[in-house]
Amino acid sequence: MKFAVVAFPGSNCEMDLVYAIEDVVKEQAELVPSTATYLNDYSAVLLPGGFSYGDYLRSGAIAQLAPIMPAVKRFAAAGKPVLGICNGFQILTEARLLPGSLQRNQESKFVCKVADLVVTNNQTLFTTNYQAQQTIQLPIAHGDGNYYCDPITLAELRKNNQIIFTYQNNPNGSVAAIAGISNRQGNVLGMMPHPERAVEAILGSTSGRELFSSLVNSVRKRGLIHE
Amino acid sequence: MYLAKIHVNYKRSILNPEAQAVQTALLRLGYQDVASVKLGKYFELKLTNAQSKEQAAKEVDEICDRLLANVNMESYYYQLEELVVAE
Amino acid sequence: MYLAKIHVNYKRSILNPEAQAVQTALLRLGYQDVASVKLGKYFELKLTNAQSKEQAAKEVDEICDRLLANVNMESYYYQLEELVVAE
Amino acid sequence: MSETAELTPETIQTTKYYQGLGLTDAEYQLITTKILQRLPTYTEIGLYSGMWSEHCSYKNSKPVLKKFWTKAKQVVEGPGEGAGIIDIGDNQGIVFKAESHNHPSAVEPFQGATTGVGGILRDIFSMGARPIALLDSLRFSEPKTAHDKYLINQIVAGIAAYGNCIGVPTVGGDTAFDATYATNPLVNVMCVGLMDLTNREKGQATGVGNSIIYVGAKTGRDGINGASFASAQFDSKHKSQRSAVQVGDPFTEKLVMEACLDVIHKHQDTLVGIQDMGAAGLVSSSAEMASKAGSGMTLNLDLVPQREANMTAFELMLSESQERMLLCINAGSENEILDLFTDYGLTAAVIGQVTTGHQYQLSHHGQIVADVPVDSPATAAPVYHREKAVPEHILRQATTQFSPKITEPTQILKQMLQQLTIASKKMIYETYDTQVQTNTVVRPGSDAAVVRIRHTDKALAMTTDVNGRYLYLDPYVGGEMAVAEAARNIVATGGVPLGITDCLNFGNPTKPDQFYELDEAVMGMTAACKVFNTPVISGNVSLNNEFNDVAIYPTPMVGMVGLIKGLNQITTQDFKQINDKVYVVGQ
Ligand SMILES: Nc1ncnc2c1ncn2[C@@H]1O[C@H](COP(=O)(O)OP(=O)(O)O)[C@@H](O)[C@H]1O
Repeated sequence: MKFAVVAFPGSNCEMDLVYAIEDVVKEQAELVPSTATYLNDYSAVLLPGGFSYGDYLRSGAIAQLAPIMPAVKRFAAAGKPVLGICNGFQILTEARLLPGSLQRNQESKFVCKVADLVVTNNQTLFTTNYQAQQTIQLPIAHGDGNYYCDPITLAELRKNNQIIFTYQNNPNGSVAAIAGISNRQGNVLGMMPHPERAVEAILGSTSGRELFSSLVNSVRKRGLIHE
Repeated sequence: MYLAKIHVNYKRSILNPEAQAVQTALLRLGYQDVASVKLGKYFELKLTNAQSKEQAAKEVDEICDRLLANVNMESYYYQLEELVVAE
Repeated sequence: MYLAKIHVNYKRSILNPEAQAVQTALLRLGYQDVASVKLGKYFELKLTNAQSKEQAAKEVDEICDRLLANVNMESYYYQLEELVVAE
Repeated sequence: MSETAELTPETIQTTKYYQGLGLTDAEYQLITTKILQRLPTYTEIGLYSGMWSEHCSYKNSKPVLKKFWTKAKQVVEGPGEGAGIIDIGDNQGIVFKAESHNHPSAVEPFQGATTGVGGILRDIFSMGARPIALLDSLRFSEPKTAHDKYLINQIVAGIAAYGNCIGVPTVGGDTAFDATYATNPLVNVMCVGLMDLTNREKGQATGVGNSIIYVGAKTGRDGINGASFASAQFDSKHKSQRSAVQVGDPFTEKLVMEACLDVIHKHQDTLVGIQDMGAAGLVSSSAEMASKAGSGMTLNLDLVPQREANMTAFELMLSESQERMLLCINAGSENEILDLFTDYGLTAAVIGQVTTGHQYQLSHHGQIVADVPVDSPATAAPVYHREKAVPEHILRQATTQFSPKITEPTQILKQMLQQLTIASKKMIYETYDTQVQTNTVVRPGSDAAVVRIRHTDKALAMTTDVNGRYLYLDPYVGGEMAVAEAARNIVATGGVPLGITDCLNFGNPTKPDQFYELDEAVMGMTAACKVFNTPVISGNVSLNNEFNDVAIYPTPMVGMVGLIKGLNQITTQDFKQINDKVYVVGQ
């Protein structure tokens, strides 16, 4: 299957995703510039980490207006998988494809370390290869990872099982220690941790592999594939 | 030509981590009497083409909604001033 | 009790990459008539103990110099409003 | 600035205006009597003041730098270009260099640090290499006063802000605390890049009629005369030095980097030379490119992209606005290159040509504002052989060894571990993205950092080291020890040392005792470099690290890179298993 990795000006994890998918997951990945307007040839769309447009104004605020975004929205509306990692998560919230927003970390500082996460929902396109409530280790690296939503939204997230990953030791002040959420339909996932940094033992952790393999399996099983 | 002076602030119910950090820093510096800190953004845009105040206002509203404010968490208000350009 | 409304802006000649990014984004979105964008910070502080406007002004100046503004690059101005607190 | 723009050559001479720009009477005379044989214009005196500053000309350190050992089998490019290159086999080279931003960081710590990172990155990618790692070597006072804390927090935040945004991992560094750095913190940043040796680029402008293209951020009045400022010493009286603030814009730099690498990789047939605009901005990049090639050059300053209105020629030439590059492109291919930059969302413009002859000519508003021999700004600066005298404190040194009486070893150990210089630097490195590019095998917290070379079985070990206190006591031995410590760190990680870069942070070279420290340190470093087979391939000099006449400890930061030949040879610091044996090796 073929993944689209959308590169915005200022993205900096797009090649890390391409390598993870091609070298480790052994599927195809293509870089798609944010000026493109068409995504129909792909089975999944990934928005990478980095500092799109310098993260000036608000993280993701300028990127959500890029020419590619209407295509990303159509792709998501068709029930096909969209994954935003770190800056990609910020872009998805600014684009209102996911509720809430990501604010400056509580300590006001960038934080880069390995975080213990709990897989709180292993029934999504992205998480079927994890055990329910499994603890995994994924690297985090962000300055604006403090997830915020109002209490009503939080209640809905809980009711609909939209909270997918939580931190064991909240590193940034996120509401309910949220590290990743999905949309109501479950086909759009945003997460601050970096699964693409955890696919090779030599780099410290392989917990990220299952996320990509879950995605590949789910896409194949549900016939969402575009070969 | 119009000058738009725009303030974008967090909505009241929402905690602003940056404002909080400023308040903590002020406390640490000994300014105990600072009872509250709000922190927002202030923009000045010059609009060259708007023909009327209404048109300028419409444009500023649109710009704020689309880009300058995240209306989930932020609200904005602005003043418009007509700038007379000497030829 | 006094309310200080403080604007902190970049001095002239100092590059403001953020304002520049906003202007470029607005251009791309088709707002060609936005001739310039300035972007600064806006603070509101409530001071509970200041006994007079002069005292409040002194405190605000100090706070701006020490924390809110980076005087190497930024300048500030503010208004002070006396708040009457109903008992 | 606008009044001074009117200064006539005669006024400059009679008021000795040049002194305020850092030129001495003798240097001014050299220009009037030998080089130009007339009085220089306002713009011309600006060119010389920038180019003849210590920062650009190395006029006080050249004789010392000559002592470095720079030639070894593995060296492809030694000191002289933007950065040095070492061959690591398989047609790959590594490029590395370090840069100091001490003075800017003392004045404006956040921006001083960001622009330090930005500058060293440009040095690396202008060579045709992709930056793969950053390291930072920091020296602070212990955080006692609010100002100490402010400096530390802002400098670290500045390094994080730039490196994290541009997506180059900050994988290591070193941090030490001592009162000697209280008003003069050291901010040294090293960058390592990886390249195909076929993509080697030079900062040169050859071929009459070829075009000079300006790329990147527009020019403003930031950091005018920053090079002379960086070379001057600080004191508490001269607050006016506070005007030289440049703001870093890592987003623009990311675009500039990707676009330049694109030109280097895919448009090699059109590209003649490329250089970053660092200290002394446009003048230094253009004059050096022309001088290296032995060509003439003319620039039309009206064509320089400008952020501010009414800039003078002096300001345009000496501005240190960040995120700018200068390219020399074959005549006829200009549009291909200009279009490429436009596609990246960047400003680019043809601002001049390579000419016949050997003059460097600038025009502004239809007038020639400078017309000087092309070599004179870049290479004609006088070279000073400074006097050397053993410092008082070394002469007075006690001959008996200090031997502490230790009654409670556990407690002493605990006290030592609490020393900030010894304690973990997690607070610092956890704010750096250490993993972006997904090649970091050993992250900060061990000895040297290790970055693997993707799609090979090789990895690079890298480290920065120096202990200023040792050099204060004996600059020669301390210099040797800095290199030796770096080598130990590389070896402890499984690497074979390949070469070093350095930042020579010293005091005032016109004072014999401080010059002694510089000269001895370099000789000590050289001796050690020969032993470890680590030639010096690049480096940077930061002199006049003095405040109110008191110098910092002599602190020549050493940045070393080593090659690990197989990924299974990487070793880390932590104990692995119970019952493993512990050995002490050495003396
Ligand atoms: N400023 C810094 N930036 C990044 N890493 C740092 C910094 N300072 C120290 N480190 C890291 O912390 C670890 C220990 O550093 P240091 O105490 O200087 O080491 P040592 O005493 O072993 O030479 C190293 O891995 C080093 O790279």
